[in-house]
Amino acid sequence: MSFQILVYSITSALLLSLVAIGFNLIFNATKVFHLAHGAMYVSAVYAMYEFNRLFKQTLPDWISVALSIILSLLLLSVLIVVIEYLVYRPLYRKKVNSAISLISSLGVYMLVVNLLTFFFGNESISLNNNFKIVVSNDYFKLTEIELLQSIICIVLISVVILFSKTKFYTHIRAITDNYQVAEKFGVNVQRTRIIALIAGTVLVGIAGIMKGYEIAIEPNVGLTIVLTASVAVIIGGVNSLKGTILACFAIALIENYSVKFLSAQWKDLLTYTLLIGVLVFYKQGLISVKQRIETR
Amino acid sequence: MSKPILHIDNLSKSFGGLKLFNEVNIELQQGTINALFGSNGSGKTTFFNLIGGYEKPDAGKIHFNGLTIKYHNEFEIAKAGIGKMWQEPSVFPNHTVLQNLLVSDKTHPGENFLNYIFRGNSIKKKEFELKEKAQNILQDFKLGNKSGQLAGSLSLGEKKLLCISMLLMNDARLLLLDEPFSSVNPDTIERISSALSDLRSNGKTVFMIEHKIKFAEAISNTIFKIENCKIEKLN
Amino acid sequence: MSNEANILSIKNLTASYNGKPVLHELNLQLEKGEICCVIGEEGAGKSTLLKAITQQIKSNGKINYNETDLSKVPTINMVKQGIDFIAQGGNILNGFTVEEHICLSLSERNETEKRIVWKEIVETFPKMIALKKQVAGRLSGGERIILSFACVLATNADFLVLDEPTAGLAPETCKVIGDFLLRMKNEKGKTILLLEHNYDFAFEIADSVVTLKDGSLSEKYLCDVFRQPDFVYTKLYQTVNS
Amino acid sequence: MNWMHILFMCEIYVILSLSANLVSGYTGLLSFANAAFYGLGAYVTTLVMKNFGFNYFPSLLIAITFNVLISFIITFFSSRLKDLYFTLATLAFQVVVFSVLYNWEKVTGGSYGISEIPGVNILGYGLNGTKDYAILGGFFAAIVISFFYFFQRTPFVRLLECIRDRELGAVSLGKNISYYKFICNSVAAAFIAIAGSLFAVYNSYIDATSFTLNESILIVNMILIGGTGNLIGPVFGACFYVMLPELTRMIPIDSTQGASLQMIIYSLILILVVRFKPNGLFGKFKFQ
Repeated sequence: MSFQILVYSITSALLLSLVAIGFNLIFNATKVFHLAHGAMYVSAVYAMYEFNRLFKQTLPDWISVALSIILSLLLLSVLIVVIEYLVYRPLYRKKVNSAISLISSLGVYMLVVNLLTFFFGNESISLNNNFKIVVSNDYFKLTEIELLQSIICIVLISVVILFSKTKFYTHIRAITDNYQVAEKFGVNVQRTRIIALIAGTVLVGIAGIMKGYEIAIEPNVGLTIVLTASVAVIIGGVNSLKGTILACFAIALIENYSVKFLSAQWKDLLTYTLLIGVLVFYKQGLISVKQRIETR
Repeated sequence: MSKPILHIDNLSKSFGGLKLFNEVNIELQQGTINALFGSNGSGKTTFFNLIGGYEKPDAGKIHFNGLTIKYHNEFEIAKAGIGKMWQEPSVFPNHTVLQNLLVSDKTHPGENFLNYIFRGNSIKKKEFELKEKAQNILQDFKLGNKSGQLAGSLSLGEKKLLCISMLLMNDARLLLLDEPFSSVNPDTIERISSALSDLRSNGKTVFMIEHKIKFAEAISNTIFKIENCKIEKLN
Repeated sequence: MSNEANILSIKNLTASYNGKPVLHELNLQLEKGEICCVIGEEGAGKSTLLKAITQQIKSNGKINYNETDLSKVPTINMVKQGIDFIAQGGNILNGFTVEEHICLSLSERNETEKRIVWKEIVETFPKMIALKKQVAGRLSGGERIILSFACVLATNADFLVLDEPTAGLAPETCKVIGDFLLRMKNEKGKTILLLEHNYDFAFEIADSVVTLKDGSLSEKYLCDVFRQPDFVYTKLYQTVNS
Repeated sequence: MNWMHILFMCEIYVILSLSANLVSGYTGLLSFANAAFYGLGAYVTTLVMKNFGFNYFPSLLIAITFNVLISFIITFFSSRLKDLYFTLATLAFQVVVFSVLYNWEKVTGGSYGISEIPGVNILGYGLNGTKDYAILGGFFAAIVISFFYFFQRTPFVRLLECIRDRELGAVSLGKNISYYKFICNSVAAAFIAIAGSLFAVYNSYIDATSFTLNESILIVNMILIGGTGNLIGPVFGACFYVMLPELTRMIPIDSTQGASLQMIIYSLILILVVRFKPNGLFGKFKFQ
């Protein structure tokens, strides 16, 4: 039985690392604690559901699915660019302290989620999850969607790891450090922010859609997902993608094994206590470089 | 030979792999002005952070008139009498010069909350006393005319003067000044050095980091130099 | 000084910094290969002038460099335009190592140029090689300024704007920077605008001096006049820094 | 429109927003844990009244001391964490307290909550009806408002503001920073306990869903729109937000959509206030 939990933890860890990498990119590029990331996760599922319902009658099955995925991700990218121009950029110009950017992001999260519940009601929605079991032996069972998820995640994560060697990622690191000095070194801050935001949102959109195929998604599950991802980012060290991915595996294992002992309703309590513990006792993860005392 | 106010015995500290100090032994006499010179990156600011308790030494002890400096909370060391002025003087920008001084006093009525409820009128008397003391200090530092002005709007030189007067109000016995004369125009340098000599005359000890050697030499009793991880006394 | 047209000309520049008007109707002309020093105490508007030239803040008035109007050039393409600058305290990315800083400045250059520049940096700033792997956040004030100069050497811009490069530096480091600037001017014919309030350093290397007081510039004095026999030197010295 | 109910709710939220203002306006740290203390105040008073049979006032005292003890956690957060991570830690603390109240069936009645909470009786006269409770609420609100009115006059506030602006400067003058933060957090937690207990006895039924993260966001909205660092801001913010749901009830939509509509309006106002008027309509202190 415990081997099944191990397999399940790995698949959920892969999914979580998609969300966490997206969050890491956005947090580094824009210094905004992007809680609206969770709203993107949920609205990807709603967009996918609506587009699929639209195209299902006219187009053959797999074309409509492919088309809906592309359109949903496009819609999300447009949404995040609108958020950047209306909310994040003015705050960036006014050099606002990071608690204020956290509240605005929380405001955006609340706005998007409540718009969804206003129009689509509060029940959770799922994208037809009647998938047959592909791999089943006495150790563990793996349904088709979980296998598909893992493959896509592994592909995406390796793409991101390669990406972190490129010039573009050093630009993000430069902006994190000091965007005025980055500008002097010729880093186009506005463009890098937009690209990081879109890349992060696409990653979280894909994660949302894949999870939507597996289980029903509740409209306000997004906040817990993004805060769990932020725990991974903080533990893994704010400026290391590999650290974030490793932290995702650790969190997934801890959560899934502990749910086995205490009942599922305490899962939230565990995640948030983990977040508090990490914030308070794991100071090193927050300040990436030990700055000199006066700049404290 | 008045007893040493600050006694540092074989202090050593390395910073990110770079050896800054090993076995440094110096003593500062009460009521003197001392200057510390050293090339860049020789860890002068780190040295002051060690004395102020903001950084932990790797080895060695620092004694400040009998009290060994412990490293768990910085405010206790400041309370014991070591005042520190940062390179960027830390005045309270949104409060007037007078309020800055009132807040710096050790017996500021805000100290403990409960005596508001029980001894309300003693607060008013105390407040009046402090205003008195603050006005005198401002006169000495020739900042009297600016007492109503917001500290944030002062020039850098005046901020440094205000910071020193706040330390005086705080009855600090040893003043650690990080580059009091740097990027400040000549007449303010004149005002700062006369303020420092007044401090010396009423028994305070000043320990400053400075690059403008000719100004520092003019008023200091002893000069120290950092040379390959050792601090020697020059005169 | 060559009599070519002015490489940089600033006409009635007015600029304000976080709300307060700082610069009023500034006019300044620089010839190619000239080290001009703007002397003014802190708060006179030196940093604002740097930020106005490099378009980090909006300003009205005309700033032309090599006949191109700088207001059309965003800060990020300043290096392509041939302009490089060092803000007060040096431009440092705390999380980057010394080596990464120099690679960032060399990003526009091809392989051969990179090797040449590295060799040059090793000669002029040997200390940087010892600190190659050190994270910039842990460097001291002086080392940061030297690293910024190494980056300036790497970008090989023709026009440099330096804001108080010697603030808080020990005398021997100032000497290193002084020689470096003179070498830049003589060997590579670079134009340097030096914003300083440290007179002794400025007078040693500057060709011309201008004083900036409460946001307006005085006449431009040619330094050779100061280097005449003593009595002229001392008299003018007082008037300039009154 | 039941005016007495609205008045009572205004009193509750004035107490809540003034206490939140004490934590955020004077220490500069934005906390999302106010609804958690509100819930703890309500639950502790109810449990003490029902299980030990105490009268309202002794159980209120127990609730206050319990909240003050719990506020040590927030002080611990504020001494170790700076702006963003402090806010995040209080947000997590809020969700932890909510899930304890919501899931701990044995003690808090879980998702069904606790009903038949005994009323308040003063010297034998049992309070009933919203009018009596509005008077009791008014009495407590008056105490809290007058406390803050005099609090602003003391030199203590000047020291708090200095610490808020330049913490490092205050440390180098020998001020014990965590002592002052403890004072703010514990006084705020005590007042919030009063609001919680009032809500419990007034409603005579409480469950965890009225102390969720949305409640905390609502309280933060109040001090943001009203402005922090003074008295009028939070009071205005509280009354504004109590009136708002009454307007949404006018629009003919069913109740679940009504709840989402309220949250949409709150989040829109939050985003606009933070962007255009960061120090709120009346506030002095800007979260810059």
